[in-house]
Amino acid sequence: MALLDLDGEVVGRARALAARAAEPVITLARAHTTVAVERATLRLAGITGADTTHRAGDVPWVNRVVDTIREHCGLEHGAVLPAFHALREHDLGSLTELAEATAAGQVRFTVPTGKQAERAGRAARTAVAKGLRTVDRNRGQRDKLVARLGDPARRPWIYLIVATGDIDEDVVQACNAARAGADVIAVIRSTGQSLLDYVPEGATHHGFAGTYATQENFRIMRAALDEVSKEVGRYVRLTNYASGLCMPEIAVLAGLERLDMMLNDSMYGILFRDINPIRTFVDQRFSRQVHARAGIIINTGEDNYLTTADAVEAAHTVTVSQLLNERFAHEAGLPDELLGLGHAFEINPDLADSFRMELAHALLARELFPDAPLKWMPPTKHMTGDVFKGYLLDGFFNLVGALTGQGILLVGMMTEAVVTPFLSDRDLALANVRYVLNAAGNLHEDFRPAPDGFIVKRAHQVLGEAVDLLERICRDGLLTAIAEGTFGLMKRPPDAGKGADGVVEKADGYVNPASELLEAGQ
Amino acid sequence: MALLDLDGEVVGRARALAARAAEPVITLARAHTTVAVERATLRLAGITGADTTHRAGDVPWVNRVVDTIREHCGLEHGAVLPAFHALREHDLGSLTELAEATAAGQVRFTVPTGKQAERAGRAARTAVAKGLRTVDRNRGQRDKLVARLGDPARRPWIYLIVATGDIDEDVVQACNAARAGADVIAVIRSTGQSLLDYVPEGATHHGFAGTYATQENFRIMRAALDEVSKEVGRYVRLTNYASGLCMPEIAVLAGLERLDMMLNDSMYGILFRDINPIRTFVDQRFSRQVHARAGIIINTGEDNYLTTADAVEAAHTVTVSQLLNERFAHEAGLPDELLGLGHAFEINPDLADSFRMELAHALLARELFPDAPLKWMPPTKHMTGDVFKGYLLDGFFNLVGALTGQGILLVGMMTEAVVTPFLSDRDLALANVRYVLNAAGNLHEDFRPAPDGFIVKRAHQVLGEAVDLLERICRDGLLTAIAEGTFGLMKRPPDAGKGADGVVEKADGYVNPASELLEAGQ
Amino acid sequence: MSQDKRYVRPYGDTTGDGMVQMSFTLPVPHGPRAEGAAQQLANKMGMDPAMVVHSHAIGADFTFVVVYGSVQHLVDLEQVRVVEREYPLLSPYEVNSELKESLGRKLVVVGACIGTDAHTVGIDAILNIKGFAGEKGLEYYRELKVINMGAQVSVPELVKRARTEKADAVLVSQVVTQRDAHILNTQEMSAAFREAMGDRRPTLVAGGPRFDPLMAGDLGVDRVFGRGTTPGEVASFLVHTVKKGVAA
Amino acid sequence: MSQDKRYVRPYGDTTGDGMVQMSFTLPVPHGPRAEGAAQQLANKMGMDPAMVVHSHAIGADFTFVVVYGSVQHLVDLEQVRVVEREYPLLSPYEVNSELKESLGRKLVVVGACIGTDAHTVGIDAILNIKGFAGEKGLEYYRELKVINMGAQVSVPELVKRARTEKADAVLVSQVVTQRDAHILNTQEMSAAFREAMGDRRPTLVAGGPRFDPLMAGDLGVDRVFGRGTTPGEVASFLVHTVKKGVAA
Ligand code: B12
Ligand code: B12
Ligand SMILES: Cc1ncc(COP(=O)(O)O)c(C=O)c1O
Ligand SMILES: Cc1ncc(COP(=O)(O)O)c(C=O)c1O
Repeated sequence: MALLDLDGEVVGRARALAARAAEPVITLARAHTTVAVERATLRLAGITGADTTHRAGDVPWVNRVVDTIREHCGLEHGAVLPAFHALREHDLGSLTELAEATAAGQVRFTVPTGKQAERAGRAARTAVAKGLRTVDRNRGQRDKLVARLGDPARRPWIYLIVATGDIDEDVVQACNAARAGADVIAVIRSTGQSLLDYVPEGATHHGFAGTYATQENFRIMRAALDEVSKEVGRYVRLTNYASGLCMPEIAVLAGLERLDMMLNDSMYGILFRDINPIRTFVDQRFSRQVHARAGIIINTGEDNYLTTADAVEAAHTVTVSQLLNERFAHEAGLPDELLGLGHAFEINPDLADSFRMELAHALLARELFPDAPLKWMPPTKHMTGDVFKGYLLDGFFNLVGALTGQGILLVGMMTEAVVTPFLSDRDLALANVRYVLNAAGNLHEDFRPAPDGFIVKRAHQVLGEAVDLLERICRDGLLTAIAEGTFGLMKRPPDAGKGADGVVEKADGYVNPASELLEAGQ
Repeated sequence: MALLDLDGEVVGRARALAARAAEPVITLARAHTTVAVERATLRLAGITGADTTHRAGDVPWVNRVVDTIREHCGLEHGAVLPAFHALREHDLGSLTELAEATAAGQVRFTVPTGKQAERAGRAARTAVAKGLRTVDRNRGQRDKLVARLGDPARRPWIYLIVATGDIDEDVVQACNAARAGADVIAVIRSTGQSLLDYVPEGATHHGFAGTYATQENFRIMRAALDEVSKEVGRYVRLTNYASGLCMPEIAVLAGLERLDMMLNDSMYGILFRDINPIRTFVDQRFSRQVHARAGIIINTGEDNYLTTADAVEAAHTVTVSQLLNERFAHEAGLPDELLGLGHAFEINPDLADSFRMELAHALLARELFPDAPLKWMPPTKHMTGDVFKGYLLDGFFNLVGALTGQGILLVGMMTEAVVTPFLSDRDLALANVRYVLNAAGNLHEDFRPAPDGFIVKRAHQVLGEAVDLLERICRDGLLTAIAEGTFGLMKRPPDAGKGADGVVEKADGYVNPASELLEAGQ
Repeated sequence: MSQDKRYVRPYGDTTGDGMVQMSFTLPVPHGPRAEGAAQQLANKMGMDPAMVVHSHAIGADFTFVVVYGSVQHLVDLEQVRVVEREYPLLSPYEVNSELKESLGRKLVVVGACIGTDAHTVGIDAILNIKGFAGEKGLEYYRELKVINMGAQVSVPELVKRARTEKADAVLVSQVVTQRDAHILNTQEMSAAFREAMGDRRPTLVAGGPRFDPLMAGDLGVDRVFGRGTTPGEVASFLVHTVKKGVAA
Repeated sequence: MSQDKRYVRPYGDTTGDGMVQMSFTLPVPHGPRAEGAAQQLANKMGMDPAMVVHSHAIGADFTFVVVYGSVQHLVDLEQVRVVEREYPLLSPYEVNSELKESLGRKLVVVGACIGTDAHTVGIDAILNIKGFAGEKGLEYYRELKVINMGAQVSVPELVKRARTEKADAVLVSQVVTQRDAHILNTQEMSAAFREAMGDRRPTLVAGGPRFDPLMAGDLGVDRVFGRGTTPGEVASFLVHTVKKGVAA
């Protein structure tokens, strides 16, 4: 039921502006590839494993191959043509063998042409299609498990983070959290990972404030959650991060290991990891196509803006970013049901009427994106070492979640300002959620923002400011807006940032069967 | 604004039934006096001090006098006739001198008749009128201070308890509490006091879980709060308890020392202190007349029922008791503005929709008694040693207070189940209230219980059950209902309980100038 | 985890990290000195490292602090002293038949809340039919005769009633603990029974949320029940004392 | 209160009562043994009496407890070690004129968030014009030249930049503390500066919410700033080091 009486025309205008603002960036994304997109493609085509003999530590085979291709013949035509051509030329059985041979210096990559190119392209397409079939099978398997075990009994889904740095401890904590009521488990990544230009291999035990995202860690956790899902009688979802320099690869690994949600924002890496904007937009488009295929819900990162900018002043930037994220997602093939658009309870709690303002913002998101499973993020910035105050604030955060029909509730921790969560923090936090949803979960029936009252006015104001900002962005360009610090006050020029050298303009003969199959939905 | 759509006719019927149920008890109260009423009368007439030489410890002079009168000539005619007659006969200057003489065995009390009775009555009336003038002056002084310093900026008023057992520590804590935002300070009494048939004397330092109510303690605390009122720029109110065996005397002392609110319930002593019902109803009527004169807000004790009975099952007993308390109060001359009718947030928090049910009950009270400054009491029964959970629950209690327009908010303590409050508990509790009132205090504008929804239905149901119960009470009599455990599951027969021997049926020539002046409003 | 796990430490998010949360108020004005004082106290308590993660002023003279840190002490599980239930937990049916067999008459139980304490909910939970936590109270047991004297009962009244009723067991409740009222009242009670009846005194049981079951000796009673006691536990204990008495 | 008040104890509701609140989790299944273990730990920490006022299971293997009790240790206020600000707090105007006078050129400050830490809000609060808690940041000071390198800066990059900018002071921020990352990173940084520049290294300052200002020595830096630092404190410290340097 619409409570804010939003003007349909204004909403339509906002969407149209977002589409216009996104368009040049989409064109840019289509025109480029990146080392990460190429690696992701080869991963779909079946390459696995790492070079354990290298002096720099384990280097994934896929990095060896793509780096060497780039060295030998550039990536403008994509990696599959040189790779599958070499495979055939050297009569090798698998991409892994190709990688070994590459490492041994036995392979010289070239871009095939004519018939050879066609053949290499066909072989690549077959291999990639096989990878996509695994992704499809996983999607089917998820559907089956959900049908058998059931979804959580109610919305919002309860989303909990584990972050010990050690996948084995993570498993213990995740299973306990699921037993205590968590519907979604997110394994936070180690602080350094997003800037690694490769995906680490194997089970890992020494992350900082998070655990490395690796294919093996994904597998271990998904298996553990499958077990515990049976135990608790509902399908417990697994989340990780398709972000950083390896965004597309991680998206592929998520599809291959049946992850269910992925943090994936169109601008987060730019703003908060200082990753090159073009790199990010290219990687983002590919990764979202993969997510769409895998039926994975993406979670966007608008909450982060409110940790560096003020939640009242910057409220409209959240709305703008949500509209952009929506547009980019739609363009990449993601339907509304897979759009976990983010927003957060980050207004200074000392502000008069702060709770009502939170309601206004949360309701605005709800009514702008009625079919998206919005992700509602807890207070972090204004959490302090006063854990009692924090526990109370989290309770009111939970109440906003219930009153405004949020889809996914990231559970706030009373120790937010102190440490990564203790076992007991998670347990107390879940008790908090349980109390609020159980005692006041239906209060939304009695929540009717006064017409023309504080909440309604505030929502209209934010939407108005969002439209104004979108107009400016359409005029100046999204890349300029980002460079000027529009989002989260972070200024990121389009030519700076990490990973810029991994961006390659596509040549005319560029071939990427993954892109083709994904784009065509095959 | 009425949100519950209560049927005016049903409400009218409930009030009429309450009046009918109260009537026989009022007749009973008019027909009797008690040792405490007589002592209270003599206190108004000016008697003070205690017999410090007595071997049983300090015995207030007023007890010595009234006990001796009763021994010599009975109390059927009241205490003033024999007392003032003796005063004149022995040519004594003051009631205190009379008391000393009484203690020395020099006085033989008799009931004067004819002219002598008239003369004694006149002298008594003059003395009592003087006492009442002090009460009136205090009331005027309060009005002046409120006009000068101001009332709290908003409703509900914040009500905090101090309970160290030592009046000096209480002063420290009370002043700190006022500085931190308390609008009302209540000094909890020592566990034993309600069963003492005399009021202790002087400043005291050794109460158990509370501090003795004495005239001197009242004076000390009121003086301290007058100081701090100036400092904080609003008039800080002081509360104590007119309950137990000395209810009428304490009411008088409160009037003489400018207390501002008094806990004073028509049935609390019966139910929770096992005090004789008749004694209680007689004492209650007199004490309320005094409160009416003094402009003191009474606080009733319906919250207590929900600690021994279940808050859902017994919800209607709270409503019935509020209606009875209202009736008894009106009859004693108290206007609506002085009726701090009590109710509490005591539903098991594990119950589904418990928060909405609390809203229903709180709103019912609000709409039944629109002009009374309702007193909203925090969770106690379901508080546990889990102080985090408790802190959260108190936050939601505060929210109900704000959403339903309660007049006085007794601040809940996270250590409710552990200890009498620490300094820090009170501080954290106030921070909790501040957050909720500041952040969500205006949310009532957006709170519109769904017509025919859960909240409205529940409120109607409770009102219906209350009417049914009142009908039963009218049929069987209030005393029978009390004997059967209707309120708080406590069964108290009319002839049992403490202090029954202090009840005396009035003789035809009974004289009590206090009653007369109060009744006449002079 | 160690195979044997005799020694354990608090658990934050890793085995052995020893993490605890603590809050308290110091009578020191807010500022670095107050935080330093809090740190010192935490260190003295064996927290190392200890982090003062929050502090704020309470008025001009006090500071509230929250501390997180790692406690260096080990808990030795073998040294943990708990009052083990040395008797079986019986159903009402079993209680009744055991009593019928070993006593041949109803066991007389007198209960009261003594001193100025008026908290009857706890003892009523044990005695009243309605009971507690889904278990019926002692009044429900056919072979028990229960006299519930209610609240604010003085010790002399209690002794007198126990005598006239020929009580086998006396159950007292104490909820208010300020100034150790619960301990002093219970000791006064047990002393009075010793005085009045010597060895022939009834079984004495004390209960209340802030009692530690280990305190029975200090209090001069036969058994102490704490937080969350259920009627069945008490009834089973009474059967146990009867059988011990009969056997002895 | 005592005249001298050198020794204090936590304050619940009475001077000297020593009351504290504590919560933690033990890797012991819920039950009396877990509560006994909690009690033992509290006693070892010097709480006596200690009351376990709440406990509940977290899964099958863990128990969460809340304990209240009286700590017997005394805090000796004379033994409290705090880093006293041994320099005056200056206004931006004073900072500028002092620097102009004693240095005659702009003081060069290079700031960064090192390691994999990406929390820039803290160092930005110190450096950016916008500032913190109503105070303008160092960029606002006319006589300071501020280079803010942002986040996730490696130590070699930082040393290099400090050298090319001829930095007088290097300010690093560390917010993530898991596995002591903040300590290790800061030590790596100070060692690198020592290695690269020896005595001619810039003034080194570390900051972040979980740093204890007493740790400067351990970290190999000249000063450590913790929670709630304001830009003015840092600017004043920089003036102080300059004047000390000039004097020496
Ligand atoms: C209900 C209640 C009241 C009711 C009591 C009604 C009644 N008829 O009992 C009313 C409102 C009247 C009341 C009044 C007061 N109360 Co009161 N009250 C409570 C409250 C909210 C709940 C207690 C309760 O009923 N618990 C539920 C029962 C089932 O639990 P239980 O008592 O622990 O009993 C269990 C076990 O302990 C055990 N057990 C208990 N007794 C026995 C006996 C035997 C023989 C056995 C075997 C087992 C056993 O078995 C029971 C079942 O498991 C507590 C706070 C809290 N949440 O705990 C405060 C609390 C107990 N009250 C307190 C105080 C101070 C008072 C007052 C003194 C305040 C005042 N000055 O006015 C008054 C005066 C009462 C007096 N003279 O004693 C304090 C005590 C502080 C302390 N530790 O010293 C508390 C803790 C609140 C607080 N934090 O200030 N109170
Ligand atoms: C904002 C924030 C973020 C933002 C950062 C945005 C940005 N550009 O800075 C985002 C959302 C990106 C983020 C991400 C992460 N965060 Co973060 N984040 C926070 C949060 C909510 C607030 C921190 C903050 O901004 N405080 C406000 C500033 C002003 O305070 P301050 O940093 O203490 O700075 C003051 C003083 O310390 C001092 N100071 C600080 N630095 C310096 C330097 C100098 C030289 C001086 C003089 C003084 C000084 O002065 C400042 C002003 O007084 C905290 C939780 C909290 N409430 O504290 C978590 C928190 C810091 N984050 C945490 C974590 C784990 C992460 C992640 C690693 C999670 C993950 N695995 O994905 C990521 C990755 C980040 C990374 N690689 O480092 C943990 C750290 C746990 C720990 N102690 O190890 C925290 C505590 C949350 C938690 N409980 O888990 N985070
Ligand atoms: C959208 C999004 N992506 C990614 C991350 C995680 O950061 P990193 O990519 O450094 O692991 C976050 C952090 O919360 C996020 O919000
Ligand atoms: C109405 C009422 N009167 C009195 C009291 C205090 O009890 P006592 O009379 O024993 O001091 C209470 C307790 O909260 C109460 O609610």
